[in-house]
Amino acid sequence: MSIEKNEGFRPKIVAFCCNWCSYAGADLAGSSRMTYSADVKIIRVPCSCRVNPMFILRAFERGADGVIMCGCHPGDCHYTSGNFYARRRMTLLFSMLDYIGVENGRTRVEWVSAAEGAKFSQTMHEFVDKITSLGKNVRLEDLRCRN
Amino acid sequence: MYKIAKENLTALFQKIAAEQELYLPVKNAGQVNFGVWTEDAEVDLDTLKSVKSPKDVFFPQSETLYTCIRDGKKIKVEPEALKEQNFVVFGMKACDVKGVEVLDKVFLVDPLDTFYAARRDHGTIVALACHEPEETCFCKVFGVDAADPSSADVATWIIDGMLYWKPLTEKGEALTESVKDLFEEDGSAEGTIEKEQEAIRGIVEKLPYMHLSLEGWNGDVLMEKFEDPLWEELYKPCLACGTCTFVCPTCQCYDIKDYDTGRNGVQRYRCWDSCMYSDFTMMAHGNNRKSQKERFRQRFMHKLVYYPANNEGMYSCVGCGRCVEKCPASLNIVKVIKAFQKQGGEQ
Amino acid sequence: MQRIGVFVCHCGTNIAATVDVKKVTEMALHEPGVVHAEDYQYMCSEAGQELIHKAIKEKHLTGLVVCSCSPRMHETTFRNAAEKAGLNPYMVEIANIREHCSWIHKDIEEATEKAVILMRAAIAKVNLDAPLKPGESKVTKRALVIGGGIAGIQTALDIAEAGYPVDIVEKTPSIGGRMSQLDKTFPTLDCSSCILTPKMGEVNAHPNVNIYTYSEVESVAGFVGDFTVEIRKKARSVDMDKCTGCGVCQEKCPSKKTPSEFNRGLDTRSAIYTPFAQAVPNVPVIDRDACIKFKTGKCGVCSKVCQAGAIDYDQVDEIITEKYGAIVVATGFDMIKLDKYDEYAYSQSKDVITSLELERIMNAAGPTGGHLERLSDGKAPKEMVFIQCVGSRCADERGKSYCSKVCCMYTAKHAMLIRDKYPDVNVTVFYIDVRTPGKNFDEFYRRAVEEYGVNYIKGQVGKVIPQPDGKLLVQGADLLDNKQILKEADMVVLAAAIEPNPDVRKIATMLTASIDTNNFLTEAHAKLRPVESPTAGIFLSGVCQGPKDIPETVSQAGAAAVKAIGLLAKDKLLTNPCTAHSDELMCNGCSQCANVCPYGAISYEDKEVNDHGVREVRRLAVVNDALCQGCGACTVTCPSGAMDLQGFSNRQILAEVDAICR
Amino acid sequence: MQELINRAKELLADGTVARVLGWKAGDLPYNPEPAYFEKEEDFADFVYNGFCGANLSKYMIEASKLEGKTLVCLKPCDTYSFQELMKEHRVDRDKAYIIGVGCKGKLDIEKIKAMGIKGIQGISGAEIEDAAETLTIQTIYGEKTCAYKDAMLERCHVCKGKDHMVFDETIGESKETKDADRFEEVEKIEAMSPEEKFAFFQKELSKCIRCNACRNVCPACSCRKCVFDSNKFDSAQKANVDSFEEKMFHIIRAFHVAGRCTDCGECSRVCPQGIPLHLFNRKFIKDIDELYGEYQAGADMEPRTPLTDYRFEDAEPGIVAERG
Repeated sequence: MSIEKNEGFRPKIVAFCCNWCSYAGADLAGSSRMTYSADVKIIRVPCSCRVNPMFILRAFERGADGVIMCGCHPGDCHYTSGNFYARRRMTLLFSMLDYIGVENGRTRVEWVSAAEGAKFSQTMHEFVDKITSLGKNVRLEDLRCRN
Repeated sequence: MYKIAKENLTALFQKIAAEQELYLPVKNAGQVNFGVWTEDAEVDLDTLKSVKSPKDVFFPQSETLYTCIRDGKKIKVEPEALKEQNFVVFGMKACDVKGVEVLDKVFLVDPLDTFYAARRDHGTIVALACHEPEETCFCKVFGVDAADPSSADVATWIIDGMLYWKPLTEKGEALTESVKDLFEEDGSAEGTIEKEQEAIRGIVEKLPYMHLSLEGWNGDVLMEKFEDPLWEELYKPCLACGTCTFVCPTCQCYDIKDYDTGRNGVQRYRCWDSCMYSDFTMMAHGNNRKSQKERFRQRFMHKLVYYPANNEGMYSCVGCGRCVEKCPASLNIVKVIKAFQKQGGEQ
Repeated sequence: MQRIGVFVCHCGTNIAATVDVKKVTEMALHEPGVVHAEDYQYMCSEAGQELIHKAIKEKHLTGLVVCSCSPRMHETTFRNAAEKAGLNPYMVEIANIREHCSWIHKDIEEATEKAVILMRAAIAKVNLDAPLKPGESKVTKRALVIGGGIAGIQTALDIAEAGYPVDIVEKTPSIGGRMSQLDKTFPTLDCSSCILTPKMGEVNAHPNVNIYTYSEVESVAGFVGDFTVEIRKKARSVDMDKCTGCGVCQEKCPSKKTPSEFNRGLDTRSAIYTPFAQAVPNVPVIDRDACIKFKTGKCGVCSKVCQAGAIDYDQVDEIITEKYGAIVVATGFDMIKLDKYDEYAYSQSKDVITSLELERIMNAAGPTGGHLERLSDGKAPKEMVFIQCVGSRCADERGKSYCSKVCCMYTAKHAMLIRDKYPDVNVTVFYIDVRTPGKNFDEFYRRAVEEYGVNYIKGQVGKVIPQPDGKLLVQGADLLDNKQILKEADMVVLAAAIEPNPDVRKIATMLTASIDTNNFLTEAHAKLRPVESPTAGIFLSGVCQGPKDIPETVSQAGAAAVKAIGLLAKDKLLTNPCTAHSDELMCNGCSQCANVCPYGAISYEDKEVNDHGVREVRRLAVVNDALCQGCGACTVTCPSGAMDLQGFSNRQILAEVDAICR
Repeated sequence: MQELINRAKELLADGTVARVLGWKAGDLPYNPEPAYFEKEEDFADFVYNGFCGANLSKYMIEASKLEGKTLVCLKPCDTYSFQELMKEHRVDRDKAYIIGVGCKGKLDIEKIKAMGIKGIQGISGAEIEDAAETLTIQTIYGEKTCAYKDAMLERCHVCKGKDHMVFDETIGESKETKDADRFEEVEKIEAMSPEEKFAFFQKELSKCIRCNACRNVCPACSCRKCVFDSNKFDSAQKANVDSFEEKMFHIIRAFHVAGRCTDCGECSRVCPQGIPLHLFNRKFIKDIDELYGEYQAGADMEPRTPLTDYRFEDAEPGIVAERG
């Protein structure tokens, strides 16, 4: 898993962040000037339970190389239970993607609280490294979207 | 008349494929469909029917028509290029060839479908007679002779490990010319073929559907059939899937859709549609066929009444029997024809 | 098609130093629907908002994208600005190019490229935005305060004074909380109960306050302005109305072996008990686990001696259902358990105590009657050692990462009081830092050192070893002199960290209020909204939000009260319009969405629909806008996609995905 | 079968039911179709044999809208689907009179044809009465035989059991047919390398013609309007233009029925291209069993399914990577 072999490769990474914890965690990472790769682009959702598997597949269809979902820690959901549903949904979806032969490092879930700016930045670092090492997503891309 | 040993067919395919694209029945994950020949393709000439008819060689399930590319406030429209290379379809059955004739009457009349026309111009059909027709076949009902695919560019028969090759058209002659050195000439071939044809026709006579009567479908029967209460019963098991239409060699309905590629702009493409689908012919105001009964009726009325009314009595069914085999609810055109016949008998 | 205006904020140099704002502005004009783009120094300023106003009017904008700081910061500002100019506030989207871009990237080209992409996503979203209108909901003009310590008491009093009815729910038999256990308070050294008891009396007597002691919150439903709370009044076994508080029952009770909670287990209490003399209400409860009558069926002494006939063994728990407009959490704290700190010999020696235990020992009503003595042998100590930061500012998982904030000051208080009352006792304090930020705090600490001669040693204690002669050997380090210290002590006092009661997690879950990893309730904004929970209608009072001393707690309690009063003063509330709604033509009525809705906001009704000409009665999901909080759980559960979330619709999120992946 | 017919006629005659939903003999030995019987004379065509594989529970969605009760013949596995539909309020229990019919395993004509048997004129041994071990098939190319077991649908080899989950009465005997492990195929795929997995599914799914037979036959896919037929997600339909779309369709379809799919196997039975679609559903079922506890959709009326439920201590999504 050498990163060198993909030197120059800039992955496209979509991060779904829940408004209450992870998005605020990303804000904290920002206000604390904790850098992470510009390849990560955040989409704000009210709760991790708003993330439909279709969104994740759509991102891959459109050429995303990695998709990460961040939510409140289990038990800390602003809406009490949203992240519990999200956790089951994502576990099953990731398992299915793995099953059909999509590298399982391309998807990730991380629980990041509003206070965990450092964790957010660290997580993004790791994820970008992982995706860079995996290289371009070719297994789930819709070729019409390529150019 | 030419012939070539079955074991030498690979050489023939290689030679054809060297010059142009070659489509033929290929087995993939257990199912036979027409596909492009490659060195490692598993060619299957023994299976009588491909799951899908080979119509998509001329009328693909989906094809891009043009692409709109946006640049700032400007939009550039790039039409998709028409087919320019020659290709060969090998192994079409008589019914499937007839299916192409049905399509021709839709796409090659005014307004001409240029995409289809280009494919027809560049395609050479090499048909293969049906060695062992099956119980689901009823081609004879629609005037197709399983033993003699005479409207193709080349007709072939496989008899005792030999493929007999008979060019029928100019295109067929041209193709023959290009591969002739692989063939041997056989002066007595006509006799061999006649014997095979007789055998095939003998089997056809024994098949349960071959004597289906189309009586009552020709003539001015539109309103009578349309309003028949029988449809109310017939459609009920229908699941509204598109299997029958998608495996059918004559179904020609398509939808035109846009795909936003995100970068290029928009690709406008057309794809097969099915009259069984609830949004078939959906318009802004709604749908004029509100129930599955109406959609179900549409399919058979089209094949047996509307189409023949517009095409000198030619039915839009060739009796290939794919719908008989594939319908999840075991519905099919034969059951419809028989139901009306039975009803007629009772009256 | 929308007519979108894009505004790019420089935020001084916060954004402009790393993002080429001119380039971003120029790129905006290439996007579909954008008819106006400009950049400005500070979009949130009066002048910036004026630009928005002007553009909306002049260019007839239907949507706005502001590329600026986090929407958590200024989304409301820009929405209000849009509304003032006649635009629906929900037609505004923020591209977060500061926290998520300029502040974390250094390369200008890279940051600019990302800012453009974030802007595109926001534009894509605005293109699919629809004007939303908030609904209205009623406000029940009654507040609930959970916890009856000084924080809860103060909040309740302030709300009651403003004219609104308040209920206090207190878990223990009496209000008063931790403060009632304290002896003296810093930095004034006045007696804790002397200042608390009148407050307890006041709140008890207040006509607008209703106190449920020995009660717990059972469930919470509803939402801001309209909470429905079930309160479990635990069976007290004593009739509150009949009891005169004479105390005979407690005297006569034969079961006296139960460790006293109030005295931190340093002595015992009877099975029927009031936790302390000044308890409010002054009505005892029977501890059924300790009571002989409940355990064996024989006894009944209390019932016999009670003149008032107040003892009622058949009392059962009672569930009270009440509606509230606002809920204040004031659940307070406890000391951490010290079972993971064997090195301080807390569990081995009776003479190693916590500071709260010392408070009880020093207190005249405490187990020793206020005499400072060793609990092991009752002898007066000569050498006392205080160890600071036991479990606070802790790097490992045994303790807490945070500073408990009150320990430095109360240790100075203890040291001073001991030196004052027992001048022959030597007092040594081991500390990491002495933290004295507060009015008269540092002066107080300096008096301890300078006037009272308390020996402060900067350094940590590694071990406390009980000696055969009953003394305690303290092994520590003096970091200033850089030497090891071995000190014999008669008593060791541990300044154990304080932590929120772990039960608060349960309450937070019921309230859907967020809570951090240390079990402190999270505030809506660390600086600007410190007494509100992110969950609307929930307010935070006292240590449940973070460590505080009494004056801080009281001021926060007052602030929470003001926020609650502000809410109760309203007749109607505007509800969040970003709620779920179901497309009638696609809904299956399958009930899956209702299964995942945390608010019970989805119900079903049979309704006639016209599905493209087909008329039929169907079972359909209906969302109650007032109950829906907009989490979106239902939208993903719905297989047909009938359920969608306004403001975060499927198509909008997909458009954002598309824009980012473009 | 005669007992079934007699009972159905009886219930029709005494007005208990307004119609009977069963199977009507086809014009070939193997293609009976689901049908309604309303009059005594209709029963001449009534049939219940080894080829009556169709799960009639989904037809009850429409039948629930009709006047009066519908007698429906449900095989043991069909009753799971019916109960799941009840749970989702898609069928009306009060509008159904369920006769649980016995099952000795259903036959797959595709399997018979795959043995090279063609020109079929008659099949004996498929009747439900005789517990024949062998099918005798008359064809125009001569008489052929094959073991009943070898011609059985895949789903019957991993049968959930012959107990009916919901019924008013039962008629006919059943015979245990389970002789394989339900998750064996799934495990085989799980053991593959990512490249092999991808190649396997790419090959299978490339055959998909998006006819929607799998979706439309599926009792769990009972949406009035499928998400793939609506513009809510801009999800293209009708044709696979790119190989991504068939993956998207099948993953999402399996996901939408996850926790609700009873593993009735209809999707695989009807696929004209013979795609083993049950492998998607069964993967989810296996994951659910392993991660959240054994669960059989349709076995009870508990409203919460695994995906509308949770436990605090549920596995984290990272488990997918951990178990490799």
